[in-house]
Amino acid sequence: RAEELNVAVAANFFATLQKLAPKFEQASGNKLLLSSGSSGQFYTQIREGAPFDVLLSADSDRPKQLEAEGLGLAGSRFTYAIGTLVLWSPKPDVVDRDGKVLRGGAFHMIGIADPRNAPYGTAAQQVLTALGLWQQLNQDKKLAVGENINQAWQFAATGNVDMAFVALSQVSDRNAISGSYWLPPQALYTPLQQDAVILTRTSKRALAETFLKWLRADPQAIAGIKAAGYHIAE
Amino acid sequence: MSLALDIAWSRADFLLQVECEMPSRGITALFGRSGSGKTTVLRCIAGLERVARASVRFNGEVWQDQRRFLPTHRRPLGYVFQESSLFAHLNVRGNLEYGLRRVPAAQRRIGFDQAVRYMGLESLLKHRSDQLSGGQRQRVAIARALLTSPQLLLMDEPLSSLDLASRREILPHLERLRDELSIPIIYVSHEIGEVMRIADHIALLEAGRVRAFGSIHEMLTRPDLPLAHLEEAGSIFDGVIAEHDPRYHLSYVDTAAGRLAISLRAAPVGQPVRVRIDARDVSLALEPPEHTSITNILPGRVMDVTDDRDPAQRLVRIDVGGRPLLARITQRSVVQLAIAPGLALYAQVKSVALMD
Amino acid sequence: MSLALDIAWSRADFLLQVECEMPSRGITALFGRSGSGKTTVLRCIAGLERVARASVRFNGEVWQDQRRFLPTHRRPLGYVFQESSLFAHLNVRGNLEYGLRRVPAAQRRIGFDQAVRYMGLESLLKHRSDQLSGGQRQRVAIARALLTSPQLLLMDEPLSSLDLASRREILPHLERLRDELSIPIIYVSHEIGEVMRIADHIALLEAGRVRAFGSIHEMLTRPDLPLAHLEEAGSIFDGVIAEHDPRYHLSYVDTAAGRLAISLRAAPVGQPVRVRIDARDVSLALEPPEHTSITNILPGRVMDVTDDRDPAQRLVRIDVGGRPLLARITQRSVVQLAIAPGLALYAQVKSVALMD
Amino acid sequence: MIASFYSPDDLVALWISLKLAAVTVALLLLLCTPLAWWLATTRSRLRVLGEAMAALPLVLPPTVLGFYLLLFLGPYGWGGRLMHHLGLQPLSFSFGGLVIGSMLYSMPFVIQPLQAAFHAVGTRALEVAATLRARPWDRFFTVAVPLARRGFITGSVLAFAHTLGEFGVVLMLGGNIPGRTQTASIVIFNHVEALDYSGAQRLSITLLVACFILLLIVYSANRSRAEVAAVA
Amino acid sequence: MIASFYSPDDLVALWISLKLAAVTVALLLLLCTPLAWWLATTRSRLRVLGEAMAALPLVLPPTVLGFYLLLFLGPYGWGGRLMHHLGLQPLSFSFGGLVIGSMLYSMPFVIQPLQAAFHAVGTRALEVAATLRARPWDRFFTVAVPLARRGFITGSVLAFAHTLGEFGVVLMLGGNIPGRTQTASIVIFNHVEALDYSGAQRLSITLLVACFILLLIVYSANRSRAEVAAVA
Ligand SMILES: Nc1ncnc2c1ncn2[C@@H]1O[C@H](COP(=O)(O)OP(=O)(O)OP(=O)(O)O)[C@@H](O)[C@H]1O
Ligand SMILES: Nc1ncnc2c1ncn2[C@@H]1O[C@H](COP(=O)(O)OP(=O)(O)OP(=O)(O)O)[C@@H](O)[C@H]1O
Ligand SMILES: [Mg+2]
Ligand SMILES: [Mg+2]
Repeated sequence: RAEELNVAVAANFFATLQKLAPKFEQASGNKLLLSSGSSGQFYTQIREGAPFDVLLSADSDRPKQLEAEGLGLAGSRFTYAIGTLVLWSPKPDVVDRDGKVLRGGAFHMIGIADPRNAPYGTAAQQVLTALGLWQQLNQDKKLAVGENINQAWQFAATGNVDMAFVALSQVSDRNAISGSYWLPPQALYTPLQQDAVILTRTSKRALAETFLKWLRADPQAIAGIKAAGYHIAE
Repeated sequence: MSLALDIAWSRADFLLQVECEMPSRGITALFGRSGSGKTTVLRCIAGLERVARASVRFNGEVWQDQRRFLPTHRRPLGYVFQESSLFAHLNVRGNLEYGLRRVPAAQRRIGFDQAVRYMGLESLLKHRSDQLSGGQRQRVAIARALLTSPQLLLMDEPLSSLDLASRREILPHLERLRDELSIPIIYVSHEIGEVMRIADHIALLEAGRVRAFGSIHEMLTRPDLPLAHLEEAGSIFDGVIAEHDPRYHLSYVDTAAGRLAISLRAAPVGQPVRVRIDARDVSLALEPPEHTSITNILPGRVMDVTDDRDPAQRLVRIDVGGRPLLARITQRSVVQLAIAPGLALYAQVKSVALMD
Repeated sequence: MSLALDIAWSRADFLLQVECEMPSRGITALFGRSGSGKTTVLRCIAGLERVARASVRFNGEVWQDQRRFLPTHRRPLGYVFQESSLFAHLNVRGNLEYGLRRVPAAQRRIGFDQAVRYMGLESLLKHRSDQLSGGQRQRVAIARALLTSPQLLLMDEPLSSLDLASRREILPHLERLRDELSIPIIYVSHEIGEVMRIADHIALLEAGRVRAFGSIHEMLTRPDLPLAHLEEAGSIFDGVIAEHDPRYHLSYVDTAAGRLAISLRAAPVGQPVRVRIDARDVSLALEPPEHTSITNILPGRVMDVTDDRDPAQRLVRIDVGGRPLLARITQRSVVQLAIAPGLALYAQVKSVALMD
Repeated sequence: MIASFYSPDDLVALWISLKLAAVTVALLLLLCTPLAWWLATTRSRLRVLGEAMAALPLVLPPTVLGFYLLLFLGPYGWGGRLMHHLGLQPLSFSFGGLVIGSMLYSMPFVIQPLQAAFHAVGTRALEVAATLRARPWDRFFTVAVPLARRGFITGSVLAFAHTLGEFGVVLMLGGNIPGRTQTASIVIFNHVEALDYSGAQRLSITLLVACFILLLIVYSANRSRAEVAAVA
Repeated sequence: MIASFYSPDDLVALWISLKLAAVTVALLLLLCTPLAWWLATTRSRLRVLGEAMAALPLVLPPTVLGFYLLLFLGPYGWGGRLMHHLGLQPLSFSFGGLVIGSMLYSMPFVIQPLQAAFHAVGTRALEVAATLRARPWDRFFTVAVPLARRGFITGSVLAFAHTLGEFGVVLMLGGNIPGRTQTASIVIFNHVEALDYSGAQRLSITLLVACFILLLIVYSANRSRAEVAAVA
């Protein structure tokens, strides 16, 4: 008899997992119910008894915290994907390969995700701080802040900002990137580890474990994650 | 059997103080000037104003006193409002049926078709209320109130927006309600003619107080009240039909004052009736007049002569067969004919009106 | 100088067809039964109904015809509605000032205080409209219309919610408007007494058509119209004040019919006045009556005798000095006195009312 | 054809949205009618307080409102513990919870038009009904309600549309669970988040057109009857 | 004291929220009054269409509405290109853009109560005004508007509160720029997302209390005058 697994998935990974889900469902004969949302929202909801079995977070802090509070199953946590930050514009020749455009100041606005809630926003802030630009850009009100990385992308895609710090996964289509972009050095920001954890209250622990094992080890899954623009932890 | 009111209420700069026991049969007219409190009294009777210091008893039943308050919908009354009051979301039929449906069939004493006929609404049943003329609206409101078969009917100037002909058609039906169904009616009106025609009692309201209350006979001829000084003042006589004269289309009524001729009536000889004689229709002569078109000539004796509001006129009360007859004549005639209490003379009555 | 109407309009099951030229001076009464279309005519004159096939001309100015339509607010008229129509968001003073403020000061011909005094509203200025009695509301509405100093006043049963005393107070003011400010008034009323008192012309409306239109003299005595058959039917005479008799509080008026006594009036000798004689106040005698309280006795000759609505009564038209006088007497008297055209006799007039 | 145009998730979500909006409006009418009536007719000084309170649910951002509701209805909140005592499941993450959240969020849009409409009915029509023997309930339903019809329509339309478009409260309180608490507005949001703009557009237009037709029907039905005053 | 209780960001955001709500309500009243009047008085068949359209902005989730607005106002959208032709700055991420978004989102809450109120005024009062020489505009402002007062209050209150709590459109269209487009509702949302519950609570309660007091004032002022029918 087919079972249903409730998976809470961070919004930035939702589209990727949607593509992978049929493959898992075919392989296991079970169904995945995907709920997308922000990590903060999921954390709150899980504390309030949300009926999720598995959380695929956009960061590593929330899963750790859940594990510490006994809401996440001890030992089930692992990094399923590592994100890459990219400064991107849908137009060619806006962003140079070294990110000098940031210093030039010849732009109207930059889009980022909210550093307080979104890991990619935090990373963008770290990059800009390292470049010594954070304060100035803030003062000049040149930062358009989206709720999450998707909104930052939308700001840029609709042309309302000149460029935006987004996730590589959003702009790469089979490793090709349209428009112009800059990949900030990994050293400028803490790695964007996205962790998964099984939730203690699940009644489908076996299925949850099967799913996470599949996500971690199945070649199809790994290929799909990579194709979406993520790294995999070695 | 009475409607006993005891109301003390002050609202803004208007003070209502009514203590009065009205008979719960026949038609009692509430008569008074604009702003004297007529509508307010009706609203208190109906329980539409929550007045703390008021008591209302109807036929021994307490509708309201210090401790009790029977809500409006449990008082078996009908109310015709002064302003138009049709439900805008219902057509004429819907308005009429609204009250009818809420009265148990066993208690209904007047039928739908009957009320529609009384008020001449046959062709209007499907009209919306904003498609009616002012008078038509008022007729619907009266029919609607009748259809609740009330034990007491409160009518606030129900006919003031109607032409004389419509009035003439409706008044007999109201009188029939009073007589056949013996529904008592409290009737607000500022038209003394209407009041004289149908009222049995009059409550005279002045600035929130009952200045006087009594039977219509008494009230109309009391020289201390304004009623006797109205242009339409007059007196009322009770009698019986004595004889019919189909040749001249006349009927004769025997009263304490003598035999009076009225327009021919289809009423059996012996039936008690009431006639009205307007003070302005009475002229006086010292000798029995001859060769005059005046039909009714009553010998009598002067009781008193009082001033009228118009200084050119005098009100003369004449004892005709023991009943007061009011005559309004000029001061000059009083002087020329030397009219004084005790003088024997002839009252010539130009016209006598039968009251139903 | 006239108000020319030509309206053809069918609405639901009511058809209005009015073609009529009313003089734009004096008071024209629109008289007719409930539902005959009186309110609708007024609304068309005021431009409140957009009727395609209508033309309205006032004093030569086109208010409305096939091509033009002057909107209501640009027609210099005042309108007193049949139902109460006070603005609920303004108190009495605010209501009165609403129209006043919109009339340029140079065009104002009646002042705030004057209108308030005419209508007896001094103590009510701060009241909200739901704190007024029905009659008080109507008085405010009249004052409000007057304060726009209209060139034409449309009044839809303005006094029907008022008691006689209030009416008596207001009517002279309306007459003054007509005379001193020469504001023509179209006056809807179903009360013939009111109409006789103030109207100069009558338009008789029946089921949406003008059955007859003419001066009040003519209309009242035409035996083919229902007006002569009303209980209040009568005739009207023009004359001048001839003499005053302060002793008896009488004034004498010389008319074509002879000298008539009326109540004393504070009017100079020689002033033209109009008096009304009700048909029911006239009795007939073959010999000059003596020793009677009747003051006015007019010799005359019978013109014609017609049936009245009441079969017991006859309407006798008598030529007194070349003018028709209407007398209503019983059929029996007609027979007993052998009254027939050509007979010389004496009309005894019980009372004569001055109509100023 | 439908199946090829919409994904099964879309269809389920549309159904949940419609059900949610319908249930919410129905319950709100039940709940708000007496409240609005009280507000419109009382002379108590509490009225002003009540009127002010009735608008407050709007002031908080929907997600925040959802958050507080989640705390309240969750297993540690009063509401959740009450449900537990009654032997029932907590309402968070269930359709019932969505209904509660949507009701709270759309309540002002029902109360205010109803109150205004009841106020406009005035007292005269009800007095007339009382003299025609109608008991308080009777006259409420046969006079006040029909005369306040426009208020009911306005309130229902606003609440229905607002619940369809509602998103913050539903997301927070319902947890976006497909087939249970995932409404069409969340699916649209998901499509946008997943950069699937054609999917978002498809569903948006569906919602808009469906709603538009519904409103056309409601307003056309209303158009036929037009009255002005309560008594005439 | 205030400075120690609220962060400077909080205070600025509160100020922006209030300003946004006030400007939105003011502009909406200007825009919706003629629209609502037309809807209430026309006999055109277009009326039903207009009524249905007026409720549609509610049906879309706010973030989605914000997204479409962003498309429209961006350099590739009509609105953006129009601004460019006029030599003006684009409206996205500006206070002006927020105002447009909030207006669109709250419009139904102003139109509907106004329409109902104008409808209730009826024709008689306006006819009376016309016979008292008032021109159409004059009678609109001196008769229709005062008699529709409750509709204005209801509409303003709903739109004001709804704009204060609005979050999706504002976030999307405004870009959350402190001191320019960061409203109190976004700050509260951020606090909740960042699990800073005490911060969220502090600001929520501030908003609620401020709004409550404001509403109390509005309704108390309204309470003193109570009328029922347009003409009496
Ligand atoms: N709601 C109110 N608040 C204060 N005073 C009021 C209110 N309603 C009526 N009044 C006053 O009470 C008095 C009596 O009013 P009421 O309506 O009973 O008079 P009425 O005799 O019916 O007059 P009418 O013949 O003009 O209808 C009036 O002076 C009126 O101004
Ligand atoms: N809106 C309407 N639609 C259809 N018919 C109407 C409408 N308004 C009035 N009528 C009809 O038109 C006729 C004339 O109405 P109108 O109001 O002019 O009468 P009226 O002479 O003023 O009567 P009243 O003395 O009763 O006020 C009536 O038969 C009425 O039923
Ligand atoms: Mg009254
Ligand atoms: Mg009329």
